[in-house]
Amino acid sequence: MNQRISLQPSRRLKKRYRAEKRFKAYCLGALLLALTFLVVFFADMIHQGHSAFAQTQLKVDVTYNADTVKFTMESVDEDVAPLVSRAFFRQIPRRVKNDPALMDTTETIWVVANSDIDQYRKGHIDSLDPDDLATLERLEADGDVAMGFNKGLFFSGDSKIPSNAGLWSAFVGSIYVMLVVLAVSFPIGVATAIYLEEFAPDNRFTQAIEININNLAAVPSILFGLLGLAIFINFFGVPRSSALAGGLTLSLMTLPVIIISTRAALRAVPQNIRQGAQAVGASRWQSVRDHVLPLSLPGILTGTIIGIAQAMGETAPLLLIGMIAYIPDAPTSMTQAATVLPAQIFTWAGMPERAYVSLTAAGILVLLTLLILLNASAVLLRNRFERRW
Amino acid sequence: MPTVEQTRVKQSTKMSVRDLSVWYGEKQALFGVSMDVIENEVTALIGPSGCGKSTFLRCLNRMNDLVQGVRIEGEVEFEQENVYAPHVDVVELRSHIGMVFQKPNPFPKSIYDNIAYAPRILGKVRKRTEMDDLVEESLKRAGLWEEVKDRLQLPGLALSGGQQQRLCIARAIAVSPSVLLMDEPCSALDPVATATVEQLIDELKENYTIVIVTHNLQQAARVAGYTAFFHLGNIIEFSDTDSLFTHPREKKTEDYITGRYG
Amino acid sequence: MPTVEQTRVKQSTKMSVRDLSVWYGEKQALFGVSMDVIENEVTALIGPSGCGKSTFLRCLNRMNDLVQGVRIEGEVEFEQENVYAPHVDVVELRSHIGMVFQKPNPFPKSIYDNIAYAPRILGKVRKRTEMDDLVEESLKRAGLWEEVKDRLQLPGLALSGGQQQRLCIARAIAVSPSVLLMDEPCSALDPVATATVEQLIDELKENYTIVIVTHNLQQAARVAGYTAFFHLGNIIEFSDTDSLFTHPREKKTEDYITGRYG
Amino acid sequence: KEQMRIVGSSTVYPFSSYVAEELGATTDYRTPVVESTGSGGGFKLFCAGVGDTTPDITNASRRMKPSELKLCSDNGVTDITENVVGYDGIVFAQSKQDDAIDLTREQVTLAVAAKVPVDGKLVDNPYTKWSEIDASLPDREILIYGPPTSSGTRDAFEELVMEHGSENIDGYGEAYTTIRQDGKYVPSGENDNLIVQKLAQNKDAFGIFGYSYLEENRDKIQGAKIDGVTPERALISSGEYPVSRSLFFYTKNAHLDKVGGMSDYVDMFLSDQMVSDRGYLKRLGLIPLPADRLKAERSEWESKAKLGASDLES
Amino acid sequence: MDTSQILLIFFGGLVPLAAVAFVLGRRKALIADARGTRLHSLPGQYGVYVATWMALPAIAIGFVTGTAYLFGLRVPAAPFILSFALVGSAIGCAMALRRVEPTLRARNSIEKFVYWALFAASLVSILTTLGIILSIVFEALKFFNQVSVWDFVTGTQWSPVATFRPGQNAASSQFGSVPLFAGTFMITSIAMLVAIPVGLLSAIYMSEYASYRVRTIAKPLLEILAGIPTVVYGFFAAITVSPLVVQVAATFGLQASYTNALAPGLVMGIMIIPFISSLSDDVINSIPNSLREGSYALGMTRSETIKRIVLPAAFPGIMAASLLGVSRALGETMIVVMAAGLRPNLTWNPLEDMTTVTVRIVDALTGDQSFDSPETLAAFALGLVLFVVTLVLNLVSIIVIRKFRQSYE
Ligand SMILES: Nc1ncnc2c1ncn2[C@@H]1O[C@H](COP(=O)(O)OP(=O)(O)OP(=O)(O)O)[C@@H](O)[C@H]1O
Ligand SMILES: Nc1ncnc2c1ncn2[C@@H]1O[C@H](COP(=O)(O)OP(=O)(O)OP(=O)(O)O)[C@@H](O)[C@H]1O
Ligand SMILES: [Mg+2]
Ligand SMILES: [Mg+2]
Ligand SMILES: O=P([O-])([O-])[O-]
Repeated sequence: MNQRISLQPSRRLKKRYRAEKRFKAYCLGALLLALTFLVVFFADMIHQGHSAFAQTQLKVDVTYNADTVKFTMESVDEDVAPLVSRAFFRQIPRRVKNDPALMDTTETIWVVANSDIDQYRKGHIDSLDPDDLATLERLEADGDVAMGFNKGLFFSGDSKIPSNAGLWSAFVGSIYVMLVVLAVSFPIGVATAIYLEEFAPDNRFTQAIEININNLAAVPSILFGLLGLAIFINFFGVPRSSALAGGLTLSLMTLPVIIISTRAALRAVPQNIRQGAQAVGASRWQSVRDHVLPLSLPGILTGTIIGIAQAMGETAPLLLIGMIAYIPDAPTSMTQAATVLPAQIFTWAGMPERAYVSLTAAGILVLLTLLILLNASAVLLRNRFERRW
Repeated sequence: MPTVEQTRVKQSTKMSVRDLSVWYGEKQALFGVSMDVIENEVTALIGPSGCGKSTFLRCLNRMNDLVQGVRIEGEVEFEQENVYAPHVDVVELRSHIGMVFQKPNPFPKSIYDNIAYAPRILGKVRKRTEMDDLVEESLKRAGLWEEVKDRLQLPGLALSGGQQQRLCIARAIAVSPSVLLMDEPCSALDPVATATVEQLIDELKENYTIVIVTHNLQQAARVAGYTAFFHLGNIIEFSDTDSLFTHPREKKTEDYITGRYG
Repeated sequence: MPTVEQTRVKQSTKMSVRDLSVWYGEKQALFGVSMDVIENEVTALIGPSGCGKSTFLRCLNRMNDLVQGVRIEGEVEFEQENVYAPHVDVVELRSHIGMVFQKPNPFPKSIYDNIAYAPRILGKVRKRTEMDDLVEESLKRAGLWEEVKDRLQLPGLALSGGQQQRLCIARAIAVSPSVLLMDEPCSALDPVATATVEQLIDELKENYTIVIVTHNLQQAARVAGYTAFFHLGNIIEFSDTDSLFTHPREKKTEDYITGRYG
Repeated sequence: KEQMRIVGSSTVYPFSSYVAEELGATTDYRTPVVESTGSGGGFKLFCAGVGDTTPDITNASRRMKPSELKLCSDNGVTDITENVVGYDGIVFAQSKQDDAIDLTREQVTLAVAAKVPVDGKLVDNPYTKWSEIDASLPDREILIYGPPTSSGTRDAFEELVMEHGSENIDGYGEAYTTIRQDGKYVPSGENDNLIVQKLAQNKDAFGIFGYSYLEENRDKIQGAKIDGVTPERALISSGEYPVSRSLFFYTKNAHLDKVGGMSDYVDMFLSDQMVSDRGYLKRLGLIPLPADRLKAERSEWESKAKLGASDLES
Repeated sequence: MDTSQILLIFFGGLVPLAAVAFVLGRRKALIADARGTRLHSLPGQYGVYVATWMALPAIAIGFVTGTAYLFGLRVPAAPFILSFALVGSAIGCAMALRRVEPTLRARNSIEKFVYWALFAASLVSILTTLGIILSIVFEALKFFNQVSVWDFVTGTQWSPVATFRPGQNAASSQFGSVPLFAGTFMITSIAMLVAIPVGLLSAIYMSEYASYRVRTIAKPLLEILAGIPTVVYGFFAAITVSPLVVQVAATFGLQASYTNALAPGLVMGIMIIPFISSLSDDVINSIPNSLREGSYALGMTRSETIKRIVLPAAFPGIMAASLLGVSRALGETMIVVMAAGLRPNLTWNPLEDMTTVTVRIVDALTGDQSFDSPETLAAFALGLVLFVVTLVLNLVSIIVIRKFRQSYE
């Protein structure tokens, strides 16, 4: 036992250290790979989508008279007319109706160009009708062509005219659907969690409920679509495509998320708070209502926001209950037809015109921004109010 | 201080436990334990870890009801009634038997609300001024008034450990219980805070019957008039503290208090 | 047993700590502590909770390096080298200084693999039969062989607490360290298991230098030849166990061992 | 009820949603909701009954089946007007960069059939190149992107091309419409803008889809001649192009006075502005009806002609 | 009656009535209190007690008639129901009010009521599962009346014949689901081949190596991947990754289909990475530190400790996480709908186009076939199988996770 001990690394140890380095490198590599995916993904979406935030506008002379109200294309120069978005022409009768003073006048205004022109100028297509091209070049030389912010993307609804298509109705629809999800899944989810965490006896039935909830959290979302179709629409007669139908369906999907996170939040409240309350004569419900719930509220809200954000991005079940449709008007009630942002993205992704590719990507960027804001607020909430006991 | 004679005379039983057995699931934690709790005295429960002291204590105000899978047999008499009788309302019972825990557990509310909470939900006090008085009185009795009177709106958790523990005592007192149960109330406190709380216990025994669990034999010797020694779910010995420490009747008690194990 | 004279003669310093200070973030846990660890003896570290015993112990084999935000100053000499010197390799160091923890922590593997794990990676043993011998030898030294020899493939977690702790000792012995550090190795054990482990420690000191942290003064008195009393990050007193317990030089030591606090 | 609901064929969907948008943009009615459920799904919803939650109009790329009409009448939907609004040509498209090819329906059948007659027996289709089918055809890989089994376009293709083709080829005996599954025929989503991209990149490949997609992507792809006829609007309209079908439009008359804008919508759809030879829908790829046929359809609509079981038998 | 009317009756009628009942109950208790009798409960609790008994009969009557109506039973007209409910409420309210006495344990009654209300809420999740099963099973049975289960499970040909026109011979359809499941498993396998190593190794890096700062940055970044909607992944797979796979394959001289299985598989893998990594992270963190310290104290390096001690101990949990990942991949819909093929194809080559179960479901249910055609009904049969498979996977992983948790408490 008297051999001299050296505290410097032996040969074998050096070998072990090399293995150590390798392993660490693999782990770091994996993490970097995952983050690279993220970067590539966002770069790709921005690359595809950024151009849709701007749109080509033309300065044209518009003539209003009895004739052009009827044959609206004739309100601008014959050679320029094919370059102007159809969405502009069809407003002409309205413009005149709303402002009769316009009748028999000519005004010079900036109008939205049709999407071929727009796509051509953005370099997404490389050929154009020769006549149109000539007109365009002439207008450009005169300084009558400009890129402007695509307001329609945010403030108008879906359209079959790419230069007129926007996210507004889908956004409003999403809000409606989220309201339903919140109104249904939040109270039921929190109540279920309270029951399981604070009241339920530990028996087989309770275990069955728990397993069932964990299972529901992992049931493919498309099956919830089948449920929504069969139960809510066909059985209960909720109107197809309505925010109510979509909201109820998504509520059931969100329920397990809220239950699971609420339970975690309740569990994080130390037992001695409950004991303290009950030892001074509070009933079980009073101790939950007065102490446990207020303390776990940040956790519950965090879970709820995350659940809502998930529901907000869900598409598959909506395919089956009629929310993937042409619904350009924002809903004004729960029972009106509505579409939601991811559904709008899916619709656009399937449109044949090239212009919709960048619109889709732009829609994705908007949706992602909303979702990341929601999730970030959840994280902030958690960090801000998280209590360490 | 009352003389020894007086103490003898005044002795009357406040609570009385008969043949109490407790099971947690399959595991039996108490084996038919019987003991009397003497009125306006401090009774200490000592014994090695896991011997059932806390279990016994928590049966007195039925806090064990909250544990999943617990089974309790035997009787605990309080005010001429078995607290486990079906018609007894636990919530009512607990408002008569206060409890203080090992780790101070003030509610995450203001000092004021910590104390006002129970009287409010129990409907003991309705008016704001009455409540103010009650809070003041309780804090005074718990010896905390001077230290906190200017900052009643501060969160209870902002106090030091010893202060928190006294706040918990004040909170328990506020619903005017007649018995106070304490489960190792000083084990999370530093020596100075421990001394303050011990002194408080000494004062409180004038008005309250106190049962205290402690690991610290010196503490039992210092504060308790009576001491029970628990071992493996049984009471090995129960007598006045002096005789238990100086002339233990049982070999196990002697082994324990001389530090042969534990 | 060696006589007192022999013990004196044999005394030589195995490790020597000089001016050791430790900070956890802002908080200083040790304040320039110095102490010698005597070879083939048991040294006990006692003191109230939080006084820095574990911190001190974990500096000896640099386990504290793993704590986030720790800062260490001073020297710990082992085999004529400062273990904190830059060229010293921690992994190497730890294979010479074994450690046993408060809660038995066998790996979730079989008894055999618990012991064979480290020797296999360290390349101490190559052949299967050699490994069998090493496992047997280590278990024998830890006094566990007789109890488990028929079921070496059983998971280590299936043993009782005391057996698990001896398994952990066997596991530490298997890489033939010369020093064994033990942090309250009996505090999670029942009295019977404690007695077995204490007896084992007594036998192990023939071949190993042992440093043990304990809360239990009786235990220190029973097993240790030398005892250090820690208080608030300082060593108040260090001497042979007998004199420390019978004639403490410091008032604080006396207060502590007579149970005035803690 | 303030909002119309239109369901049905995915082929008619681009046209009916365009008209819907026009109605919404130029009148005070809410824009009708248009959902592409497929012709079959459309009939199912349409025939579910009369009332708020059922659709007002369904489109179809095939005629209603008697069984579907029965479902309708069983559910109280008895007053239905049927209109043909135009034609859809099914085109065989390829990249513009390669020479256009001239195919017969028999050749196409041999290229896509699961089994082909060889020496009087039906064997698994061995053809991998067009030149193997007919030496006059180019030496190009057979690769066809076409509609999936769930699609009405596929059915029309099977009927108009394969049934015809197999009947004219010795060895089949009867109409044969099973499509090969060995990867030469790749089922693809119909409104899948990737298909065009795929054709542009893979010069060998063909795509089978509605004429409107060809119209949309004239810059990248071109249609093959079938039986010597190029897929052009006029030739489809006149019926010379052999692979074309009618597009239908079914109106639930019971809803007419309950749903705002419903008759305006149908009027607008059948108006010259939309559906005539100079209408907008033409630009979207709808093959307009000949003028007299259009007139007849309009008068059917004006008189709210009621669809009966006997109409469907022809 | 439509929803808004029901809501109107509910909030316009029930809520004010309940408020009145509350006031009545409270007042009676206060009067008793003023007379000096000691109340068992708070006055407000008596109010809630009466209000509850007022509302319950109305809700019960509404619920019963509503259910009866839905099941097609004959129910009286709405005004009758309404007056019926009113009478019920009045009786409930009066009886409760009579029972309000100082000795009445109103608090205990409220406690019971709350208990049952919470219990009722917890039944919703059970009903959801039942709903899913009910909404699939009947149609699936119709399908199995036409096609034998055996052919469906073992057949290798999926070639439904259209039933658009009279005279088409639906009987020659073949519904062998093997190629669909083969495609599903192929894409799932690719996804898991990406997700498990990348997810697990990043979890190890974050929990064992990374500094606190790196962790607080990397973790939320990874979670962004989990928050991206599947329709977005689908677009990414179809527009970017699929053509990329074709190009890359071409540079190796391989021919890839534009709807190859690889692209949706890869993208699905990316989607599942954060799922695996955060579950693995939880599991790894739940391994007690004492085990790591035990290993370090023996002179082991970090990676040796991770590989030999931490990972084996965490294995059941990682296994369970992976199974959950698999069930997620099996049921994932949008990515494959947008990027995978439609051709039932039994092959080992991921560069070919393959279709999956979920693609078929969506295609059949949104396609043009008539609703009673076998192809449409097949969607439900596929849904049923999908449900059963994921159910089994989930159950296994839930059980594994539970077992694992218990042994480490
Ligand atoms: N909730 C519980 N579930 C199961 N067993 C329990 C529970 N609480 C206590 N026990 C067991 O009952 C026995 C008695 O426990 P108790 O807490 O009463 O001991 P104690 O004397 O208070 O110990 P300590 O001094 O450590 O607090 C112990 O063996 C313990 O493991
Ligand atoms: N990882 C850590 N981070 C921060 N502070 C720590 C850490 N470990 C210990 N400390 C602090 O350092 C001081 C000394 O702790 P140490 O664990 O050494 O005490 P101890 O004497 O072993 O106590 P005990 O008897 O309770 O085990 C304590 O105040 C403790 O709070
Ligand atoms: Mg205890
Ligand atoms: Mg320690
Ligand atoms: O949607 P279809 O037109 O193909 O029936």
